[in-house]
Amino acid sequence: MSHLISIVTENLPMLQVVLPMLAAPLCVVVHHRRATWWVALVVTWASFANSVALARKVYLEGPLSYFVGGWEPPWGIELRIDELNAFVLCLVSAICAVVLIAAPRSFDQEVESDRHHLAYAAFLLCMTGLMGIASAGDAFNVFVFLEISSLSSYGLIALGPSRRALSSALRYLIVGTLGGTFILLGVGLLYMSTGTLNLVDLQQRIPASDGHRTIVVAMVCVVVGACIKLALVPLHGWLPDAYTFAPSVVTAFLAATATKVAFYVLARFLFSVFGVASSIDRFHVDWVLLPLALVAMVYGAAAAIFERDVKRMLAYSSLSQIGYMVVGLALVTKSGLTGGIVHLVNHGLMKCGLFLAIACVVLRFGSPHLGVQRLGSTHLDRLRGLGRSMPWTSAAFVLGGLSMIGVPATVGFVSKWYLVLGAFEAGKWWVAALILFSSALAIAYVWKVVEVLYFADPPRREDEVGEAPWWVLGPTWVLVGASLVFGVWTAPTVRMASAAAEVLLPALAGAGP
Amino acid sequence: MTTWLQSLPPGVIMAVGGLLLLALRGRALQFGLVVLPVVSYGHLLALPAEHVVQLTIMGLDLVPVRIDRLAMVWGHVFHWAAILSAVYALHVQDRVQHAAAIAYAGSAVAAVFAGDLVTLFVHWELTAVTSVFLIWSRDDRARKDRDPEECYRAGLRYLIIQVASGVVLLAGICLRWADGGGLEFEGLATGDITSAPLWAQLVFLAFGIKAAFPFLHNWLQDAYPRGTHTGTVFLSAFTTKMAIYALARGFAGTDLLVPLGVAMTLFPIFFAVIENDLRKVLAYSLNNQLGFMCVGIGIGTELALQGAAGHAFAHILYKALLFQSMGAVLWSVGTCKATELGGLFKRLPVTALCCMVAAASISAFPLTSGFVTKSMTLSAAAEGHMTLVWLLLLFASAGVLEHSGIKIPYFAFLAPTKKDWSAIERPPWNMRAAMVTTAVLCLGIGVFPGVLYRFLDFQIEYEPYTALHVVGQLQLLLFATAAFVWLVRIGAYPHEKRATILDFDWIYRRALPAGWDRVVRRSSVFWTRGGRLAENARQDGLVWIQRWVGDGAALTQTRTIRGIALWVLAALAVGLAWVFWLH
Amino acid sequence: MDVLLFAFLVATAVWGVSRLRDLFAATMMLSLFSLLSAGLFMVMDAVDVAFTEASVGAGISTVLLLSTLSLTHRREKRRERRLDPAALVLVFAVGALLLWGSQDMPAYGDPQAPVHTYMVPRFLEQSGEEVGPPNIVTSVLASYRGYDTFGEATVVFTAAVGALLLLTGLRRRGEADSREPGGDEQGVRMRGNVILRVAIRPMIPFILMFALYVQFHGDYGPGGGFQAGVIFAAGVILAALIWGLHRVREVFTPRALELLIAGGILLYGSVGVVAMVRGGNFLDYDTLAHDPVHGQHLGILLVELGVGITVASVMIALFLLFAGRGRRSPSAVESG
Amino acid sequence: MTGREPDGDGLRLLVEPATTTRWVRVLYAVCVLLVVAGEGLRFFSHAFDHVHYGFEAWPGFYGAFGFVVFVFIVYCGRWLRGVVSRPESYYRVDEPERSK
Repeated sequence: MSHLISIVTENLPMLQVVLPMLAAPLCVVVHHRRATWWVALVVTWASFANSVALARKVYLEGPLSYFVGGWEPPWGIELRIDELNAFVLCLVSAICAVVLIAAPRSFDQEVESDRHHLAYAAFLLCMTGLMGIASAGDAFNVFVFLEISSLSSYGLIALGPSRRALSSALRYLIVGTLGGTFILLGVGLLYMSTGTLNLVDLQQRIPASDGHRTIVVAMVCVVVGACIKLALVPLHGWLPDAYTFAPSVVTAFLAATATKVAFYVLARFLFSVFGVASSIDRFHVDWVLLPLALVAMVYGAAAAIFERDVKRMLAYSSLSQIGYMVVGLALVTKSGLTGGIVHLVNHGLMKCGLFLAIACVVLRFGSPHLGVQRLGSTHLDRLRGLGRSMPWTSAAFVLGGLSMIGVPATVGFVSKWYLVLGAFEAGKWWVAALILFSSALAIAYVWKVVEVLYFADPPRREDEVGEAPWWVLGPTWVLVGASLVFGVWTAPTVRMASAAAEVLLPALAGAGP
Repeated sequence: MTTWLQSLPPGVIMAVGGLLLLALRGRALQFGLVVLPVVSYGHLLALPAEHVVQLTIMGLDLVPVRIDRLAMVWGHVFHWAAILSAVYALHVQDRVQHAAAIAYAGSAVAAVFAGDLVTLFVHWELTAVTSVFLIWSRDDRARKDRDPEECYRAGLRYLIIQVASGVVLLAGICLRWADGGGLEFEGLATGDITSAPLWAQLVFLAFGIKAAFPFLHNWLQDAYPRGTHTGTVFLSAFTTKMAIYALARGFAGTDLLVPLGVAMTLFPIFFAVIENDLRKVLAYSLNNQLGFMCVGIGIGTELALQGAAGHAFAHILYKALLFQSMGAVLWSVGTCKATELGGLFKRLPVTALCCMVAAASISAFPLTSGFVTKSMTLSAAAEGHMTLVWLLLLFASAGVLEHSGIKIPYFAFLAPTKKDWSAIERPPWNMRAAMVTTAVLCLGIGVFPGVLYRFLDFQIEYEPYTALHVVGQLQLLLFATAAFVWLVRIGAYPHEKRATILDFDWIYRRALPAGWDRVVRRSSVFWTRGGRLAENARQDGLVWIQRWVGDGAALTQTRTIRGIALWVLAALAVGLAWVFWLH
Repeated sequence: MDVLLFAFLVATAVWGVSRLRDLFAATMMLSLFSLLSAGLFMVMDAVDVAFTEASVGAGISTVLLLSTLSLTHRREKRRERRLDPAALVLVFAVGALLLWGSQDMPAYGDPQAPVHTYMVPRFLEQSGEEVGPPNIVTSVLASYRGYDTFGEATVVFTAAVGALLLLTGLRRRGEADSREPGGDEQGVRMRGNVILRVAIRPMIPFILMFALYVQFHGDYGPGGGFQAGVIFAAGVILAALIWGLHRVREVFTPRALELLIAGGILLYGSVGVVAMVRGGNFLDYDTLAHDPVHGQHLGILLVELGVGITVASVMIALFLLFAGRGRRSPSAVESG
Repeated sequence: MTGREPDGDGLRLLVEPATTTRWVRVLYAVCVLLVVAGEGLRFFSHAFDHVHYGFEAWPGFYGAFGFVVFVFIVYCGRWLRGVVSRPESYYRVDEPERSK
């Protein structure tokens, strides 16, 4: 037994990826609808426990390095876990674990039963990909796992009940492949000009070839590729449809994880691999990213205000929130980065909660493809008066929405607080003003839903529906609750985020709060 | 356990428990409604008299709990008001309204005990967000006065202004923090506010919005008359008095508060004379009372500050009682328009009597609470040799009598009318019980002022019942009453008239939209010449934005793959060009 | 030369995708792009990358794209059709910029290039002792970078899962929607082709044998699981064309294919896990046998076998799925 | 619940036309008495020794002040009504339609 424990503790970074990676084929082998769910559930929770243990270890002992196959880098492949990826890993595995609880109910409704085992396998593969990216210490690994997560997410999105899910998936596939290809190009160019693929090694060898055009092209390729996966405006075209037409839980899962990991890739390459001296001081990538992020922030919120489909509205709100994260990154200050990184987790929690609340609604109204109603089940008009018939769902939505606005005592406030601080630190008060302006826009779109939920009369008596089952409502409230808890008890998230920011900006470690 | 309870900020029991009310119905809801404020009050009383809890979050040193003498005045009366209002609202079966009301009361209490600005800000915004539901909620009893559309819009305006106050506060806090200042909430400025740092001015402005400073006041008269018949009782107690507390805590002795306060005592009087909606009259009178407190805080001497605190204490009770009685009228008759009322005392004698007690209190008749508290401010002004201020406050005292002391009871209960009220329903027992209790409290404070002063731990001796004071005040009030009678008899007193009275809200409800409209219309001419944007911009800016990002608009329609790919390509081109240019 | 080729590639592919409204053609363009870049990697000696790109980008992604296309409209909706100068300008701008950016790439075959001076010397000099197989590519692929290869095999698996998800759905939708073109079974048509039957039938056993050779001889010459899997699948596909789908389906039932697809990955993964259990790191073959060299040998063999199984069965499964498209096949009933 | 409240017959005295005049006279009488009481204070106590302002000690100062102020306020109100009074539907009619 102790032998087993020591194996586990020795291999924590590896198990993080291997667990879901092997569970996916296992799901295919098991084949039974519910049994596969159990496999997936056990594995994701184990993985969550694993990532928490890993994070703890990283905080106690410093960055961990794991040599796959026993070959030391740069010849072999390294998994490298520091405060930043430990944090991202925790988010991804936590979201997977929680979402999976809600998955069966939602899949039962939206996915044909003979495809469930494949859906769980794809879910686990997507998780594998995301965990693989987040734990990779090797540039080519980033690409390989990006492909795994992308391919599986295309499949998951295409599972959506509406026919348009397929075209959305196709669009995402093509655009996502473009993004992946750019990253591959960048990695290839980096390998060409440095001869290594290891991230730490790259970091050391790149300054030696500073100003090398190949490296500059590689930087542009990687940044553009990551921004596509991140859906930073104007490269966001795939996102609204993909989120709207995917099955409810898939949307919840992807919205909370996929773009976050892309953000991680962007931050990792810009700050660690290319280095602040090169990417920021020399080539001022922040000057390009900051305006885009600000546009994203305002554009996403403005579009969300006018959107009548709630799921799509949340998708646009995601664009806006992605803008916040990138703003934090582009400010290049300690507080700003802390804000961006903590928003990565905070937005993951609250957006996942919101999308799960939508999943509750879809469960009760039936998906547009199965029912006879002409309005989609997530259309605003379908939510009229739902505050009465589905009080818990509505309340969860409202709380998530408050967090989206950034009301104090919610996680949204914590993120925005640090972003605003970061803006002041960088001397860019107008950025702070825009952040507040965008929050004001968030009030408008959240309010729109609240109004419909609580102040509009239900359309017809026979449309009265009951509350969603606790299997879905529970995870929703876990996430909403987490977004409240971490809004008050900010120590864990903020401490981890600021440690992560220090990893990215070692030069500024002393500054800031 | 003890420490855990001790570190729990007072009021949080209500603020959090209020949300739990959402899950209750029927008897349990009623039970929770009353028990929560009682438990919260018990919790407050169990805490030590001087008590501070510190906490560090996100690198900010916060003081979620700071109990001292000044805060305790508000702590007591807010709980009294919460309990009485809860009893008063017991008959209403509306979870949302109750939850909002209790959470609102709780966050107001918590704000009072906030020891730092961030905590204050949090509760500051919470009160805004929760209280708005008292304006939005349905109230079948008050249909005639509360057009849902009107209430919705008024609530929205209210919310915007309240949240704006919070945003200004936050801006002030951030500026102070950016300047390297601390977050402690204590003595932020004094003396000349115009030469204070910008952050202090912003915080002052934020407090001023909620304290309904002149030109910032209109949300009060706009929103309060549109609350539900029970909701307005809650509203009248907390928001503005919380702001008064904040001013007393942060800006005691700020000179500007004196002229501001005087202005606040004066201008509402004239509006109140001609206003038809009696609850709006009360809103104006509320504004006038806040003026007295502001003057007291502005004078800043110990006597003045305690006068302001005592006045706030008494004021919350008698103002609540006034709104309670008007709420009872609203419940029974369905309207509070003076033109529709009169002679109600026959049918609602208890309500009428309570209303008169409240009217006497607010007018500061001897043996009522107003008499023993308001005069402290006047004395402080006199001791500070502010003759003009003193005279104007005396003027305002007579004005208070006009609109709250006479107009309210007269037009609601006494004025001659041909209407037959025998068919209307009398208010339920809980409303009457709440009113009677509040009335007893008003009288009790008036009769035993020493008990109040000691209860509030006042540090100075003040004796309101001097022969001269009693006689002088009685002269003032009774001669004014005589003037009223005389004016009515000679027919000079203006008859009530259904009307909309323009106030400062005209600026943002009428002038600004019209101006905006004009600007946009003008500019559309420019755009016509300019090109394709013309048709977009004709109506207003919103439509223009909608044009771009609205449902299915140019920027939000589903992208073709070609479009996305082009964007990707463009991004690549821009990125490459950018780095090569810098290379 | 390859620099030019590379810049041309990016521009052409992106331009092609953006210009073409016909999704089928766009898909083909993308596939071509992947194939060409695989070639490029090949030229640059990154064989494993090239293989992955070829099988995933050009092969399986294309199959996925096509399967999706068959469910949706072949053409994107549009309002107007005109030559877009913006696209043209952008393409040439990017092309020019990339050309500019590629100026200081190391020359092709330059022995002083970082690629050749940094990691390669150790691979060349020590892999024989450290790992064993004379084929250094195999050493790098399966041992030094075994985790990558595992990832790539998983990519293939993922693509298969995606295709299965989509295509099982296709059948359902095909039944509901009579507008779906009736799928003529290719096998039925092909069976009439005498030449094909006569010419190819004798080759099939040899193809399968060759696949096994490539599989197990990967240590010594070019080859390995990916190639072997594809070759094996090609053999089976040919067999299906000649003898008919149903015959192949009798052997490779959907369930069996699922098991094989998953089994290959599980085999690969379990080698890694066993290494972990035996006290090494994941995929540390040294621990598998009594001495490191034997361990490496055994590990590489098993791992390559896993890759081969997965790749072959994925190919076969995809082919069967497509060939059976639109037809109410027994497997649909079975899996339901 | 509502039946227990007594009818307000006692209060009717206040407004019956026959009695109102009597009440008004009582009011005037009390006013006069208060002035007298004030003067009484001047002669029989030291109440006026400590007033803040001299004019507070003028006979009937408070009463006169109250009366004048009240009349002033009412006339101001009448004037103000002419300036700011608008039809009840003032805002309702002209505000733009709520966007849907």
